Amino acid sequence: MMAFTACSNSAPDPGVRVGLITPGSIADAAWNSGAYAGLQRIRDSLGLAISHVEARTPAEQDEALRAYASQGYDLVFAHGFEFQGAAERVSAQYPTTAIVVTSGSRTQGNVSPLIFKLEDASYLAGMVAGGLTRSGILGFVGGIELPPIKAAYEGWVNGARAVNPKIQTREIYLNSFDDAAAGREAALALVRIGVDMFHHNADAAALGLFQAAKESPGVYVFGANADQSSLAPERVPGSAVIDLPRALLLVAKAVKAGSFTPKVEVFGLASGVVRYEPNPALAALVPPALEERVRAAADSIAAGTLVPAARPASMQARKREAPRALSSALALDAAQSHRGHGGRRSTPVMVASSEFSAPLW
Amino acid sequence: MTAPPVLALRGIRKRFGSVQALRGADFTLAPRELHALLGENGAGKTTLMQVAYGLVRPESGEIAINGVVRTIASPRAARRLGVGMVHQHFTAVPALTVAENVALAAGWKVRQGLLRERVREFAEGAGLPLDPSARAGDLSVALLQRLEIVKALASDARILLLDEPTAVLAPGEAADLLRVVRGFTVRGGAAVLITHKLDEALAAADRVTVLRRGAVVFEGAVAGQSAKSLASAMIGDEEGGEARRPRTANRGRDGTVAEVELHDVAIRLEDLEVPRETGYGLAVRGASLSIRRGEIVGIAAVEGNGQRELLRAVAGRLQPLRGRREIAEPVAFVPEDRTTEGLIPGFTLTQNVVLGSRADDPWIRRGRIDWRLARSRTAILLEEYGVVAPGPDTFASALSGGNQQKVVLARELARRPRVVVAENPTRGLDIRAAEAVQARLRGAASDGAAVLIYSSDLDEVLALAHRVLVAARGKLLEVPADATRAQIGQLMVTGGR
Amino acid sequence: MTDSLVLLSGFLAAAVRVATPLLLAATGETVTERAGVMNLGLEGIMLGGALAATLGATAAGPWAGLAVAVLVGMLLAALFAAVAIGARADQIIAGTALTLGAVGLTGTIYRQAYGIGGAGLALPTLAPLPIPGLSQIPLLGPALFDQPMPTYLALLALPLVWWVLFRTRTGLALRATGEGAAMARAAGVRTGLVRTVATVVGGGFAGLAGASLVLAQVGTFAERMTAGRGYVAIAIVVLGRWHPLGVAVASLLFGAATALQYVFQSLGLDVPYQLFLMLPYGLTLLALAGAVGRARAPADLGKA
Amino acid sequence: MAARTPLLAILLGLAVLAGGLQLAGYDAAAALTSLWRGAFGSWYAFSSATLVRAVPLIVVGLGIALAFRGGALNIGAEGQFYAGAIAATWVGLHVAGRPAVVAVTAVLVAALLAGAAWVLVPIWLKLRFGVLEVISTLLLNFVAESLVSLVVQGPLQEAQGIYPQSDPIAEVARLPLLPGTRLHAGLALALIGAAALWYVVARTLWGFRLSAVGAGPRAAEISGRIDARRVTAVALLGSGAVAGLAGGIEVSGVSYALFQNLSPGYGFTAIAVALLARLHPLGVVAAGMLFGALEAGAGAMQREAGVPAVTVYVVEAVVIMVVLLADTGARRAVGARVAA
Repeated sequence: MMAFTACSNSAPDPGVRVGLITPGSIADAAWNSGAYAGLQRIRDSLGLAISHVEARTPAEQDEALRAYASQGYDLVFAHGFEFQGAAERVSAQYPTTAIVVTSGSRTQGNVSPLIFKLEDASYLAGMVAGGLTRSGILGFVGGIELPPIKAAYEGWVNGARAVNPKIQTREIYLNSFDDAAAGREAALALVRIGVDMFHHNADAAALGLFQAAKESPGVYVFGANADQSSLAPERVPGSAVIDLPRALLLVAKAVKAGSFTPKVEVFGLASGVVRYEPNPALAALVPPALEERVRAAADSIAAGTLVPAARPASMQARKREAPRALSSALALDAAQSHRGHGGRRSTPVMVASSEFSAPLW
Repeated sequence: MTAPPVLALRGIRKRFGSVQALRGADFTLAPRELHALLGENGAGKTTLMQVAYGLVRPESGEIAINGVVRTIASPRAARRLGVGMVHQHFTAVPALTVAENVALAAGWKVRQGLLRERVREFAEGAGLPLDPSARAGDLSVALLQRLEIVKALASDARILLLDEPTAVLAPGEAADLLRVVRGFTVRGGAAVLITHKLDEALAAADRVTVLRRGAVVFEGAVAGQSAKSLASAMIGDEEGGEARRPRTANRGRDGTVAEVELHDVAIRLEDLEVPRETGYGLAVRGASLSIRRGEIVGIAAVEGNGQRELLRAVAGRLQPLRGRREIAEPVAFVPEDRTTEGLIPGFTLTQNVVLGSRADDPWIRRGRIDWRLARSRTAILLEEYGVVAPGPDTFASALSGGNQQKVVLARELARRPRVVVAENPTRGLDIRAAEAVQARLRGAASDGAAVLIYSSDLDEVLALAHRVLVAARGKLLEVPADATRAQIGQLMVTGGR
Repeated sequence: MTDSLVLLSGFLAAAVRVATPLLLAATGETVTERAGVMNLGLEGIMLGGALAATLGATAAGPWAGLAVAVLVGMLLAALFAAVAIGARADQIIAGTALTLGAVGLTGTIYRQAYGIGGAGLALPTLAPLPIPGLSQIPLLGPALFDQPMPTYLALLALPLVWWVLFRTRTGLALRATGEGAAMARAAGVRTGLVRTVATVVGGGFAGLAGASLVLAQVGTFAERMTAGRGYVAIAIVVLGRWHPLGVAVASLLFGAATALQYVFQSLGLDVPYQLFLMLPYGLTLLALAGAVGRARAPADLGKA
Repeated sequence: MAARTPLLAILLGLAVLAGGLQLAGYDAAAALTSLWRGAFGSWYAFSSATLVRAVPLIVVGLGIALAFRGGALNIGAEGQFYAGAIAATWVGLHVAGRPAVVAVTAVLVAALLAGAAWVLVPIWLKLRFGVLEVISTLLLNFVAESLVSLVVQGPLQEAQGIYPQSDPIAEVARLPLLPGTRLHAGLALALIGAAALWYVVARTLWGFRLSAVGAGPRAAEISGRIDARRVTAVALLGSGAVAGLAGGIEVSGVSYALFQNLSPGYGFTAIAVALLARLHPLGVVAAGMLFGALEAGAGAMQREAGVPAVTVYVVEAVVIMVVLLADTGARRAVGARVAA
């Protein structure tokens, strides 16, 4: 209960210091709390000194990064894509601090992104949902239309279509990660038009979505970011999980060992950091045949033969002009995978490696 | 007389900051008595009555009601003891209806239909009929005054404290009101009448108490007193006898007027129509008027007959709908309400003088204000107009009403205006302050300004003006030079019909 | 045909659900503002009520949560009253400060009480209570008579507040205080007391509004979960012309606009969702301009 | 008196904080030490944390002081700030290759105009329909937030069309930094702005009329022959422009790009700043710095002592309340003398 009264003062090994900057409250039971749990694990299992700060605006984020860097922290987790620009500016000035931007975009100096392909897991969740749905309409509730969230949505849709090409999908964005009542209202609006399977990416605001599912017979929610089956055990068939603590710990270990080099770290299904976590309580719900297909898809994704959502090309669909700084190989991948998910289960796209070491875009 | 006084105040002392408002004042009110309380502004009359009504807590002294010593901590407590007060400033809530205002004061039950009927009956029974559904904010001043008294009577007041109730009434209305008060005492009540008008006190009251600087200087039966004797009690010996200029004597074309050049017209109105300030309907209907330089024209009217709008149209504060309006510049305007329209209480005196600034004022230089110059000019004005204030940096709110009015006049007249418009310029002022203000207005006229004034005190109009007009239902009526006071009062009420 | 009827009925029910916390807070603020006090701390009080409801319900069930929320709302409002009425300090600053403090306090206490795992959805909540018969009425039945208790409380409070304001001596004294405090004082009204009570009552309503978010809707607490509803409630009081009936209409209008926003988004139209998010606020502005622009605020509103 | 009160308030606020922290099981002494270090502990902390945070509070605070002085209750500075930020970003993306002076000026002027434009709707609603500006400006805050969200995912989205943020504005459009710090020239603008507003209010006829309308609208109209409606409208317009400018300064001096979460609620905190300063432009500078220091210190307190940042809101609230109480008490003491 008093878990967060952690202090840096008590750390036994003052040699290596790790900082975490979150863009929101660490009590959101999702994105930010996961990172904080990782930070605690770094202290507990590696014995490193830790520190955390919440920074909601670009100005605060810039300031927090500089504060850690100027105090000589060895590793700073900047928890969100929005830190990328500030991290690059700060790193130019303080090259000795390793700055890891979760969901970041590229390496530069000592800045490296940590990319979680949540869409890998969302794809599997989508397959289950596609198999379970009676109405054939799937719903998605997002906080703000951020790239990782958009990618997760695409994975979810593609997974469902892989099982049932006639699936329809609906999405609602709340413009808030706090407004749980809005999350519930959005969910209920979707339930009214027949949605019976939900996925989300709205952190604390999604709590309302779970509540709505609890109240609506026959409606199920697939959790996101963390294993959320405990929120509504009878209504959450599974969750698309990012094991943030594990990922953060991996990075910190490398830093402590001195083996850390800046590179794009991508965590997909293969890494075990991103995974689809079924809820054992509802295991009976999923027919064995479907379960088998899901398992096979998971293997293909882990092996790299199946791309759940085309990153990043699909995200550019709304943009008029052609992408400028995109490597041609990735553009090809994207184009092919896009074709591959129209419902026709055509040749899965080959991807060289699940762990990119070159800049993603 | 064996019955104890219904109200006895003994040795009341009260200090506001550095000012000793009451220094051991005594006052007794006998049963069935109408008792006039006289004194200059700041003498402590209102404060003394506020002590009796629980609005002001005295430092020392005691209050006895019907012979029993009481602590009156609030108006609520006062009303429980049968004390009601009619304030100088109206206390009806403008947004509420007449019925609601009465219920609020009297603690009556709020059942709309029943309440309206009850208030209607009560008001008629008291001889002060009112429309219970009207919003208090829409009532004329006379009706508001009436509402104040109905409120007090409805609260079962046995002791009525009236703070200058006739100040805003036409003569006929004032007489009506005093008759109602007399009726109240005849039915067993007792009333205190605070007033400036000595003849009113002499005519209406049984007994009189005079306060000067917070202490009682005279108390006794009205019988045997004269305006002169009361005035010397109020003012002290140094200026005895000059209580008020002899009324009506200098009205008309007396010597002073003849010396003024009468050919230069400074105000000319032709067939002017002015909307009501509220925006709906006409307040002034086809008014024509010329005023020459050096002439003082007084408007006599019952509240709400368009005189306010007429004056504001002349002063350029209100846009007429139709008609011709030729007014010489600059225009000085003395609005009726000093604290909301004439001055900004939270501003210093210097700032309030600058408030009326125009581009040609010496302290304005290309949009900049030279505060040092403004300040020194203000200091000179304060001196010149005899304003009692620590200095030009004093906040306007710290001044007494009379001194505030002098500041307004100083500001407005300093520009050597060719037209002066003044609404109720001496309302609420004591005799000396009123005289000073009137002298300034006369001075402005003899310096060549055309002066247009309105006063709800007919006596003041008669005392100041060379020529009197009556405003009734938006029309202007000429008053014959030989008209008597009673005839003018009649004209004000009937509008000549 | 019946399908669209079901959808419409669902939409109306959603409008009432969205409107409920707004209606509760705005009804309370109507009482407060009628007494001449503008409480910009409403947002903070709602947040406090929400957390209090969470703690109370965790400890002793939803009804206790409701009660604790009302108490905490009144307590926070009393704090505001002590500063803004007792000490006659500026109401706008005091309200801003209260909201600021409440955001900090609720965040701190919530993390102390539940850690980073949060309160979860284990909270006992208030399920909808369909009123037999009435809830079967087509269209309006589910909207008005198949709702959780706070909605009924809001609907019951409306005529009650109207009656108190316009048909009792207390209400008369309260309105007089808001329209002319000096005059009300002269009439023997203890205006300081009236304003304090009106503010505290308003705080109780705001606490209830916060509790309704937690207990009747979300089932848990989240930091900053009120998301500006307190401010919207103040706008609704103006839109409703400081009259309980008007406030009810305005709340429903806003609730309907918000519910419509979700409907539009769920249609999957190729329109940026942000345009829909603006809808309720744009409509409110239009309504202010059109129907109620010249509404007159209580004359002494906001004056110390 | 006037200077001592805020100091006492701060001390009391900190005492409340210390007590609360001790109760909650933190090391209060360590927390307060880091609070101090984070705000004033070093030149870097003061310049790069405290002052950088103070700039938007001061500029928005000046705008609010302008509006409130003229009798306009502008609660919509948050929205005007965003409007200014949008315009500044748009211009900042299109001025590459121009001289820096031209570019920065263009960016800031655009912000100014956008802020003013955002407040035109409330002005029009007020003059035409009598809609209270308190409500219309408040509602437009919500609209502005959605608008920012719209443009960072639409016309102003970064080139790749992925992130809900704009591309960085051109180098030439950025405000110069004080070497070795994050402090940008926006502070100079804030100080010049405060001095200018002070001059206007204290020395010019227009500024005097503004204050007159705020202090006594009836008297200003009747005795001052001032068109109070117009003055209030102009004050509101100017206030919107200044709040918009603050948005431009934030983009051009700190964030270099448009983000959805650019403001942590400057528009609301600045109300407290302006009112604590009693609407005095120079006081706004002091109050803005106080709040900047508190928030900067809060960051350090969280980093070094693990105290949640939200806790500092409580301190801010206590400081505001205490200053308010002391201030009101002082005014009442004067008032008692005045009444006599």
